[in-house]
Amino acid sequence: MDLLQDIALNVQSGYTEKTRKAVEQAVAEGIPANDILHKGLIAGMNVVAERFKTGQMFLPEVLAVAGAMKAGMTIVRPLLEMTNHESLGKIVIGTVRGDMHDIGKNLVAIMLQGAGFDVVDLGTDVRADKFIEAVEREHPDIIGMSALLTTTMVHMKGVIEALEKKNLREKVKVIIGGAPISRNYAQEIRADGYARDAATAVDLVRTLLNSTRATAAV
Amino acid sequence: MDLLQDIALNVQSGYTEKTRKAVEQAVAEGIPANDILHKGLIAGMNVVAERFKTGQMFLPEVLAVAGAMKAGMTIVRPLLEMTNHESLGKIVIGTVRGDMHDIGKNLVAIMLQGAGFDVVDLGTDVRADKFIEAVEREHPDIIGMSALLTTTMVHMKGVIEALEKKNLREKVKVIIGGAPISRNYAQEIRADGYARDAATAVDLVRTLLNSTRATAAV
Amino acid sequence: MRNRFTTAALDSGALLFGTAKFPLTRRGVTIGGGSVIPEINFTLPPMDVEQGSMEEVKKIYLEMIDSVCRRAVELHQREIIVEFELLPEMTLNPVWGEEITALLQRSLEEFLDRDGLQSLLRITPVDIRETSKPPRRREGREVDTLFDAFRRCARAGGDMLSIESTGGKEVTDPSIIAGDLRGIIFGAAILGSADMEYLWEQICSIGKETGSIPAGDTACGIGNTAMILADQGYVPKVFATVVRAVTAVRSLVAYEVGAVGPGKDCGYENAILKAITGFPMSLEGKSAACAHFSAIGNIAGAYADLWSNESVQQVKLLSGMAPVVSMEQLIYDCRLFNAAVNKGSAGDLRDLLVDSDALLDPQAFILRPDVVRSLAKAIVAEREDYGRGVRVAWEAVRLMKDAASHGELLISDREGSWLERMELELNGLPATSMQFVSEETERWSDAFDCTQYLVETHA
Amino acid sequence: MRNRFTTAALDSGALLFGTAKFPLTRRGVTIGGGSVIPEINFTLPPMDVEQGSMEEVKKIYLEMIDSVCRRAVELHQREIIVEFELLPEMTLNPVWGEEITALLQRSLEEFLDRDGLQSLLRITPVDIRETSKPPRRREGREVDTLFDAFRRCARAGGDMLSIESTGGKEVTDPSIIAGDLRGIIFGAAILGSADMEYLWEQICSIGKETGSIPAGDTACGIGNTAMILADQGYVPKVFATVVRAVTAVRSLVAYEVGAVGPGKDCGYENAILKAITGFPMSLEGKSAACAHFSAIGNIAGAYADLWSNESVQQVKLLSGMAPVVSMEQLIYDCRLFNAAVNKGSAGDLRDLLVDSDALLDPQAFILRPDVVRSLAKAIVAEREDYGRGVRVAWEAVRLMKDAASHGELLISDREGSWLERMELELNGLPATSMQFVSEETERWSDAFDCTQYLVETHA
Ligand SMILES: [Zn+2]
Ligand SMILES: [Zn+2]
Ligand SMILES: [Zn+2]
Repeated sequence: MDLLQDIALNVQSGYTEKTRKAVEQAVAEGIPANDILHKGLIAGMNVVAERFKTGQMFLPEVLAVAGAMKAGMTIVRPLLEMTNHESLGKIVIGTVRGDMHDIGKNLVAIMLQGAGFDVVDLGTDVRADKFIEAVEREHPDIIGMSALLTTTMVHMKGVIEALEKKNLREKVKVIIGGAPISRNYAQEIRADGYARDAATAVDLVRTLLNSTRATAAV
Repeated sequence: MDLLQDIALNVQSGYTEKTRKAVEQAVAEGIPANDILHKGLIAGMNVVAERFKTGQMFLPEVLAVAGAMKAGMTIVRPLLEMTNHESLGKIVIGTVRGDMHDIGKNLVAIMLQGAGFDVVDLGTDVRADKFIEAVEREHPDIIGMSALLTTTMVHMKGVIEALEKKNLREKVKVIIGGAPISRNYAQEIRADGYARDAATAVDLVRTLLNSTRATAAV
Repeated sequence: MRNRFTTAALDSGALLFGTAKFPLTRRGVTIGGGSVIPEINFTLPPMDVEQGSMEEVKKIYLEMIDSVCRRAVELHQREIIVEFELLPEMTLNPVWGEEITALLQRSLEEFLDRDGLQSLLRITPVDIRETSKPPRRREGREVDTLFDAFRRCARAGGDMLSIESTGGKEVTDPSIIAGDLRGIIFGAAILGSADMEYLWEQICSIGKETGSIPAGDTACGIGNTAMILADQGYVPKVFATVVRAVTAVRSLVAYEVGAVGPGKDCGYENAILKAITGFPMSLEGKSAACAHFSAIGNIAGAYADLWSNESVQQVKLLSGMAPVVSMEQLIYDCRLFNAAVNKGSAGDLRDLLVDSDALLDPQAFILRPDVVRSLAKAIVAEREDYGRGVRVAWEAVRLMKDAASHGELLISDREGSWLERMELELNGLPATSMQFVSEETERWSDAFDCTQYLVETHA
Repeated sequence: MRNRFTTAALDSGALLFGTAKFPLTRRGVTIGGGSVIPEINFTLPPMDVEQGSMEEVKKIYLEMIDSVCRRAVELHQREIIVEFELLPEMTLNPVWGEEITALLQRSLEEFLDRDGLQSLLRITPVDIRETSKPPRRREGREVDTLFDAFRRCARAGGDMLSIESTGGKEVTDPSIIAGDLRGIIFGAAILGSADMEYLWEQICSIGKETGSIPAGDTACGIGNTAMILADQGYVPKVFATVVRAVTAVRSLVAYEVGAVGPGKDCGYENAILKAITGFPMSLEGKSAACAHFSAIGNIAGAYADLWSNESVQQVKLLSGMAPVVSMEQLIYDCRLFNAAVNKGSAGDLRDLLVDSDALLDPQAFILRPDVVRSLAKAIVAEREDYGRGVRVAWEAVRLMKDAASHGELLISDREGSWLERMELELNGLPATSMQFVSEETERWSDAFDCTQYLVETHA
């Protein structure tokens, strides 16, 4: 499968144009879209994610890779829908009420998108009802909440309670993160997981999508 | 009331013999036992407690005062019982299960006794059932628990739950203290109060005995 | 009215803790006059801040101020600075900020009367202009409320006025993540400076009106964001270092429109600003590890007139509450600083602090006194903010390359290649501010609202 | 077999951080050989320790060791010491202690292999002999279990063996509260020393058997209890200071029966012990404020070969978990110590540390190098523990009186009168150890079981 390896390598190197061309060629050669996605694009992205996690790559370099990944996905996605392919998973994320901090949440969004997940970013200062609306509208697998202040982290619990009240809690997993958050706090408010940084958030999402509900942490 | 003032001053100075004699004289002169206790002994002790609390006296000096107080009480107490006097209050104290730390609890006991309360000291490493037994046996107004370790403080909650299970919780107030304890923790486990040191524990006990149940802190 | 610095106050003088060229005295406390004073900051534990919890909130602030002052007295400390950093809710509801300021100042006065503890209170509203999206920085309810918070807190007893303002963050946030130096220069040196000029003219006039001291600003949202991300391995340390250097251009503006220090603790650009302005500065290092980790734990102390813990929550540690732990640590640090001053060996201790860290990390390296001096000179050599930003970035890159090649700075090969990358990027920049601003305004048109900055392309 | 010191190793030499007369090397780490190394200690957050929670307990220890080592690597630290202080449950169930020791050592080895981080692990079982009332110190299940815990932890990877043993506490606890110096001398110098001799002969033989280093003991339960109560205003500081001096007699015994250092962090008597034995010592000061407040935040550093945080729970602060905060603070402190060593100005920095604190508190004053030397000489001038205890107490009182009268030590009048009171008490002591022991054994007969000490009245 030389062409798929080619795609993976181009993604790894952050070559947007080369990735696009290689994916087009693969489609033309009749390689199944599912293979292009998993053995090409995602295979390349996985290498990058691992390198980033172990401190061998910087984020700006990963961003370039995400650009290449996106270029490939743009071509492959419509074909996948034709072949009735399931998404890798959909995540709704946001910073909770009263909290304007953006950058940590943005990093998580970037990393997740890079890893091939669908991400819906609700922005900052997101109230509980906005999270509920998004769950009802988007049917995500996971919602991710971020807080940087000790006085806003308390709103995470409110969102979980609102989900329970609406009988949505069993339909979606909840992960949290941010400077004042700890594994303990995640357990306390009955979140499904906690990630200490953006790099490990991707692992957490993968673990949760492959497991039954239990408090996970990476 | 020169004689009562005399008693108070002798207590304040930690003069055991002089206190004893002055109390004997007051009894002989027919001064009501209740007055000797409140306007003499306790008045003197209150001055000392205040001085100690504001850092003007050392504990060894207070101990001498407690000795004088005790000498006076030995004479007055039988008379009080004859006149059907209520105790100032009874406190059962102990260090919780698994915790061998003694000295903080002992300080509290000394300060409370000095202030005229009855104190039953259960010692260290006291399990929940021992606290329950003591409540059933002694009918205290308050139980005080101490812990110096983060891994033993968790047993305080167990004692409170055991009290609830035995329907004793409404009959007794619960106060806690020790290095890892905070006002927050007291609220969390629904204790009635927290004192940050032995000196303020006396204030706390006084407040609680004069108030309805609410989390108090000094 | 902005008076641009054209020379560095300390270009040949000593850059040293405890001593500023222009010390500042208020209510018996002198800052930068030969001693380092602890600056303590504390914040709430996890809890809701709302009308219903205000009684509890005040109780906690009272506990915190009381316990840290008590510890200061016990340790024979004679002077402390307290910073009250308003939470968003307390800035959005300025009456709450005002009430807590009054409560803190009242407590400080009690300790002065009873124990002779001298103190000043710094109040730091949060930049709530970010609440609107995109931020409205010159108009609207948030702007009015922000200034209302300043005014109320100043009147309620705030001795010094500060803020960690966020002008330009719409551009610097994505630029940090992308390692985009061009965007940093635009967001920090152009937009940041323009916003600082507007904002600090207002704050200085509130200072005049109320008698409070317009102290200083920090580029926390830019410089520390880059620093923390570098520390986590997300962006190169050499990049975060250049970001820091560029933020000095923007933070300097406060002093060009009337601020007089002490600069706010979390701005490591304060070293450069002290060299330029001669005003006293607050800094934070190892004893602020409770608030953020860093590579500059000792070397930051080289410039401290105030020495801060940045912030700590009211949580329980084995010894007692965390703010008291911070107070004690700051006091011991300051005792050491001041023992050196008293013995005439402050310069020697400064050199030890510098030697501790400078070799190991670029972010520490640029706090070396000789490097600080070079960066300060690079900035005042230019009048325009664009020129300043480019020149100080150049100088930072040059000094790091030079030091790395002489074994005076340890950096990895991966970091080294970013020095090259940044050099290339700087080489490709347009010659004039006007051209740069028009190119970048175009490039970032989706990200920010240019009417909120009114950037002048001619200085 | 106890070999009593009769001269002080350093009577004319330097008392200085980073350098011991007899450095100690194990697995590539040298302690006291010219640098100060951080010693980190951490403990569980509030939780139950029982069979059912052991998995969670181990997970937390793994998180803690991993995060502090990671931070050490990030900060380019090359050597660290980790102390694992067993909780009561882990000593009472030695298999738990053994398993956690193994887990920590495994993690340290991984960091050595992967990152080159060198380390040693100190294991410190808790003195569970106190579990029985009155304590059975030489026989019974608790004693067997305690030694079993030492043996298992040593075999599982404990490089150094320590304990904070509590012999004599039955007498010293009430004596501290009562300000009873006679009781302190009996409890600490007589009972404490007798217990130390028995206990440390056992620990040294376990050291021989397992290859682990018998490191040292601290009179935490006596000296630090008095110190903390003094700090809270319960007992006079001058009294706590004399208590500290007397504890040196008892802690010295470990080294007289075979321990070789590094002495354990929380014993401030370590300054005196370093002067007598020449062995390296661990000390703690301002960066242990998370564990206890103190009056010796800087001056304790004057003698540190290891510099410790004492202990901190795994709780979250704004920057990260508290153990990581401690690790970072210790590393920066050590960088400063070592920068001074490298520049040949360690003595100057030591003097600044001393000058920071010595004037302000008697507990700091007795850590002045000249005072330490005098106290060390007072102890080795006597052979019997009674004579040592009395003489060092005398010397401490005399030096404080002298310093107070010359303005070298600030104490209140109330404190001053306690100096007189202690002088009177010392004057009233019997001439011989035999008489003293028989009087005190009688006086305390309700408080302790003398068969558990077997005090010899003739040395
Ligand atoms: Zn900041
Ligand atoms: Zn701050
Ligand atoms: Zn200890």
